[in-house]
Amino acid sequence: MSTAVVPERLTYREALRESLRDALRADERVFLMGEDVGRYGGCFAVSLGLLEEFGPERVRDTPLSESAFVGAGIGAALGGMRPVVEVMTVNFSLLALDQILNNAATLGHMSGGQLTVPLVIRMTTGAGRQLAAQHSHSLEGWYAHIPGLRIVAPATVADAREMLAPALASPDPVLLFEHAGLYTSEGDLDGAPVALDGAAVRRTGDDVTLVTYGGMLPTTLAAAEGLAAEGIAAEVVDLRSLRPLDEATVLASVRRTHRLVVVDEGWRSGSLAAEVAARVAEQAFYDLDAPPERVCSAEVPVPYAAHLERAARPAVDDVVAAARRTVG
Amino acid sequence: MSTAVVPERLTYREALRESLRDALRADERVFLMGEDVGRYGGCFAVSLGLLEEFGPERVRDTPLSESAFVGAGIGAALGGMRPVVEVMTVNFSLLALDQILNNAATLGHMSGGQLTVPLVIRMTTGAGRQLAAQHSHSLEGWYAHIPGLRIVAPATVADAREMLAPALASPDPVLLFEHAGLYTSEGDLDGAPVALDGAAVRRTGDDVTLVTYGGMLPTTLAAAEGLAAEGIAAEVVDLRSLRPLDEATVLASVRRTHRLVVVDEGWRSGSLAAEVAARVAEQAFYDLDAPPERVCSAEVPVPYAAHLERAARPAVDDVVAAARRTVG
Amino acid sequence: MSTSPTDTEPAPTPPPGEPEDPRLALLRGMVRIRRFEERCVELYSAERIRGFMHLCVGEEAVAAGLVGELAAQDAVVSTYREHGHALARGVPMASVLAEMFGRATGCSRGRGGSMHLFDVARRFYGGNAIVGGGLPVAVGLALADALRGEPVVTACLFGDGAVAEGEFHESLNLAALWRLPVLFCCENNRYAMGTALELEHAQTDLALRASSYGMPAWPVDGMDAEAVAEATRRALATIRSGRGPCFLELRTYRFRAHSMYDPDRYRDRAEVARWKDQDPVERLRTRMLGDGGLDGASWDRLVAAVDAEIEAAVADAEAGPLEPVEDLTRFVYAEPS
Amino acid sequence: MSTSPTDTEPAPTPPPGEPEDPRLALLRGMVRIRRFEERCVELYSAERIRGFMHLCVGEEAVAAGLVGELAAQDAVVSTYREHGHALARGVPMASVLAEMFGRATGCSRGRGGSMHLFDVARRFYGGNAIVGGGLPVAVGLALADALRGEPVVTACLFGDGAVAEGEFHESLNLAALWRLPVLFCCENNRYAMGTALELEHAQTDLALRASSYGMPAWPVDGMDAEAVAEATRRALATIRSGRGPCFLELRTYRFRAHSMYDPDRYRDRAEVARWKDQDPVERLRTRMLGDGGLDGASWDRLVAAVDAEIEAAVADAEAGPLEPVEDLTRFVYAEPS
Ligand SMILES: Cc1ncc(C[n+]2csc(CCOP(=O)(O)OP(=O)(O)O)c2C)c(N)n1
Ligand SMILES: Cc1ncc(C[n+]2csc(CCOP(=O)(O)OP(=O)(O)O)c2C)c(N)n1
Ligand SMILES: [Mg+2]
Ligand SMILES: [Mg+2]
Repeated sequence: MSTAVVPERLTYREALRESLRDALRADERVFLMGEDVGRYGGCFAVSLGLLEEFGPERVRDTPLSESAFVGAGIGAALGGMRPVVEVMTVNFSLLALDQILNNAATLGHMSGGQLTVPLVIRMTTGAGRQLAAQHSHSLEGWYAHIPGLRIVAPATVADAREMLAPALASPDPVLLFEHAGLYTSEGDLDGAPVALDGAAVRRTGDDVTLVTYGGMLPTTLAAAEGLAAEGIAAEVVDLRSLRPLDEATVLASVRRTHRLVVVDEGWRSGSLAAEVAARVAEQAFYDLDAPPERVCSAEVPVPYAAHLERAARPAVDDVVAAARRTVG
Repeated sequence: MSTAVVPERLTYREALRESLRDALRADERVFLMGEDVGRYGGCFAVSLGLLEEFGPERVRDTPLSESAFVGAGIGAALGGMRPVVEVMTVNFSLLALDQILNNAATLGHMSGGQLTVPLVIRMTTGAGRQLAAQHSHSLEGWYAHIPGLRIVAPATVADAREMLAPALASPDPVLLFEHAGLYTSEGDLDGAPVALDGAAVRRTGDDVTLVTYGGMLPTTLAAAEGLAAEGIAAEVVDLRSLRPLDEATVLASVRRTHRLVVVDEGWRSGSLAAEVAARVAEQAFYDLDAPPERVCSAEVPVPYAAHLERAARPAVDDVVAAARRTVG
Repeated sequence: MSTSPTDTEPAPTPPPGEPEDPRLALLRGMVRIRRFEERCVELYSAERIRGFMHLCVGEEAVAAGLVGELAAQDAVVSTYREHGHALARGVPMASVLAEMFGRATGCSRGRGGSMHLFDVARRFYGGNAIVGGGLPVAVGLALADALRGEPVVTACLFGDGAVAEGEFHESLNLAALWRLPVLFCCENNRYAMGTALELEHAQTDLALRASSYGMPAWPVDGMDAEAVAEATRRALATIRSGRGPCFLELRTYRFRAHSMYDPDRYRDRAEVARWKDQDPVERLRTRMLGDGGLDGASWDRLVAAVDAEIEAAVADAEAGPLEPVEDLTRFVYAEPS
Repeated sequence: MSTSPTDTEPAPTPPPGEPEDPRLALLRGMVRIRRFEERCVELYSAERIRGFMHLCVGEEAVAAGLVGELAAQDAVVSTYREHGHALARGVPMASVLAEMFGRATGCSRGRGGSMHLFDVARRFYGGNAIVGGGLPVAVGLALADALRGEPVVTACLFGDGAVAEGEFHESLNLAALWRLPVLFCCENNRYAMGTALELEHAQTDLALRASSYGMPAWPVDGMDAEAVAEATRRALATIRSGRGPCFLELRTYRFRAHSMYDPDRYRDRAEVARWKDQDPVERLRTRMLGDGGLDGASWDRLVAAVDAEIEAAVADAEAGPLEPVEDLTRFVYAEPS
């Protein structure tokens, strides 16, 4: 769907905006809907300027009614449209969970395949900006528990640019998680399309596999850099899709490195990291030379104070230490 | 809190009712609130007769407003009461998730310890009665992801009888999950009190550890019986509390049996079973003689047709087969 | 296999050339539903139908009068108490029954059961067992039609209990704000399970409540199929004129318990009896017998034809195969087409 | 450590024996909030305060007039725009500021920040950043008081945006149905972030909407502290008489952007200017200067005293220690007492 073929340098925010612009241009059935996506320009300024270009029918400000406008997105998708619904942050999406689980994820199967819900729900996730508990949770891994949904989390500018198109092309409901800490990150584009369910190896290495996604990719890459300085070659796998999981890529890497560290901003217990660790333990048990490690957020509502928030989230040092333990 | 010292035989439903009756008698601050808990007698007849005994102020029928009455339970708990809120089934609790996560689980920490939410939320969970997707999900393991909550799942009549008292005594919000398939099961009481966070070894054995909870305990015990006939001695650990997890009991068992099978009615990906498997892989890696195994529900909204519903849920044969693989 | 029930002749037709009394279609529609529901009780007792089953006996005037007025291109969103709505919408009786038998020939391939009937070809979007859960979906269906400029209405049926849910509020506001073509149809049968209207709502005049969202809203005698049809026509005309949603409060009553599990302890027998005096089938039948719109013989023919349709549907449903177990996870994700 | 700010003399007092003009407390309350908020802007620019910060400049008449009328045993539930409410409730200024600085001496021990001020001793229950999330909690607090038979009111503050949320609807119905002592206080500042009232609500007369739940509800000039106090007294009397909840729509305006991140693109400058002409501080000050309730010197003293309190609070907050990192997970579960 990308029209650019020459490399371009953009921020993550701009990349998302361009992907929305492309989608709105390419397909009349696409519209964007959510709180303050129009006149305000989006609470994180992702949709800035789109109202002016596409008008209020297609860039639709909604009242504060998460359940109704997510549900309306489901209905509009059933009715043949291709809605992109923005929920400001994943924290507020809890108000729409009934619609997401009991309807979006369920209607296809429960109707015996008659219904499809080609809906994209975009949400911001993650901590790091001192917004305190009710604005800082990382629940994308939790959403990955739900059959019937597809969950993606672009970690790079290129993925932010390219993931919306396959998400809109998918007949299934897709939840697209944007990490608040990435909006200002910059990156190059090459215009190469992205599949909706394939992990990406962001760095190769033979000593330990670091599996991560979304907002934790920079932390994990920094850790890999640090480990390299110590002579430990870490491979970094960016899951990109949290449901379905590209376990083949993870398993292939672990079978080569024999060591696994999963880095996940979600709370540890019941995290996506647990699922990755469990799958590896089940399917690559005899390949593992050390216990799998998880580096997750502390199990605490994210606090406001900078030093506490920092302590609650996975840090580069935590990843380095975990990786060292696996090779130690 | 139990007044009975001589053993009694009750159904799970009756045991729950007696525990409610005790609580309402013992403490004026306790009241029960939810849809149809009063005049109807509870959608699963758990609270039958309590309205007559305690009156409509303390056995309080609510409108269909899950978010408001769960939130009102939180407020009443903050205000010094000891509410027991019934949400008919966990499926409907999604409508109250904002209150449960953003308020009940969070207020204590976010207020710097000033607030406590001594609230008990009872919900029915699980499939097996052909009620189809929107009435059959098993989301208790999913809830166990949330810090600030305590999650318990009585699997036996004795636990059904004894768990409410410590749940009400706890200053933290407790979610108590009753499995729909257990209501008519019968069991003996001995009046022994139950801790809120300790697992129970329901059967001892040295060859493999079967970890389960709630509605899957009968299935798991039946599998252990079947395995015994084949000469495989399975230990059955009933977690009872899903958050916090009594990992010490699980690890001690696995360190002895060297094999783990987790049986969980939740969907496999991101299940509580993944968490148990991950913890064992992390902490008892060198004790394991075989990859951990999970027996979970198929990743599908639970279908209505009997044969499909049966196929979607963990069966005795599945558990036996998994256990065999670990010893094979 | 027996003849498909849609091909069987469902009821008496007027002699060629004479226009049929329009009330006959209403009466026939209600009798179909009434007899079907009563047959379902037997089938449930015989354990052919399982799970939760919610019948609409007593409420047939709404299904026949309201759903019957919709055009083919209109959409319908309903609840778990939707057998009558599905039948009135033209979902084949055999496919409804096969669904309740859990067969692959069921309208939801056996995955949904009584509470989850779907028929996308007839724009019948379920069958939702989360009280209030259908309202946002209906708003979205209407939004899609509005965005395409299609003069289509989405009828959304729900109970008095649903009015207390937050999704009711959000959906009515959204539909009114955006002037979407939704017909909100509240089947007020005065109870949400065992909870009486006065214990659900501070304001029990539900049409008045709905009008506070700035949409036309009025109560209708839901035991009178003609009144329901008349009100529906008026509401549809308003909506099709582009003036946004309408709300009908259809005052009705269920003669049976909430579900097959409900011992119905919470209602006064005298109250039930008073409402049974308003039986919508009897009311219309008596009226028509009185003014010559029906005679005894045509009534008998009508009932016989309905019963024949039902028995054919039962046989048809019985004959349906089960979905292969290997297909358990089909349709969790859409299949490549 | 500097003197605790609660001990400093906050404003001019009348000569001994002469009763203070009650309007002076209102004026002083508003000035405290106004000056505090303006100081917060500086502290935010200096990066002493971080995260989201929502100021109530322009809306001081509501905080001072409404919260000031509550009794000590009443409870308050607020939103993320709650500095003014907290100050009016008597939460010490230094503990509010320390919270925004992320200190252990903050009223939430640094865990909450600007959006999550708590003070249980003053029955100030937050500080909720989920729009609408406080309403069910307020209903529950009132339920607890009602069950104990205590003649206490819970005041629940929220914005016009919250009125669209399902929790608003469910909570108003529940409170009205159970006749609970809740004072619903809607600060209608005409915008939810960048979304104007007309784009949020099909029915923009919010008091009218609320009255449809069967509770007394009326609009109040939220730029007039005396009018707010008067309306609050009337509402509190009604509620304390046992007749159930009331709803006040406080028509007000925020002079600043939604939050420190908001470039405020969506409002017309002329509209903002028109509302600034209604500045609640200026209105009351001018009125009092005009009728002799205030003179220039006492005004200056009042402002000086407020500024002194603020600077003392800043110094106090600055001096506060950080919570030890080891205590990160404290209070996720209650500590054994
Ligand atoms: C969200 C939700 N809460 C509770 C239930 C359980 N329940 C099923 S039907 C019902 C009563 C609904 O009453 P009403 O809306 O009046 O419809 P009726 O059954 O009378 O047709 C309840 C409480 C549910 N299915 N969904
Ligand atoms: C459930 C939820 N949705 C969205 C947001 C993001 N948000 C924060 S404040 C706000 C506007 C609220 O407007 P209003 O209720 O009028 O209060 P005001 O800010 O005007 O005081 C929004 C959309 C949120 N915090 N919670
Ligand atoms: Mg009803
Ligand atoms: Mg506002």
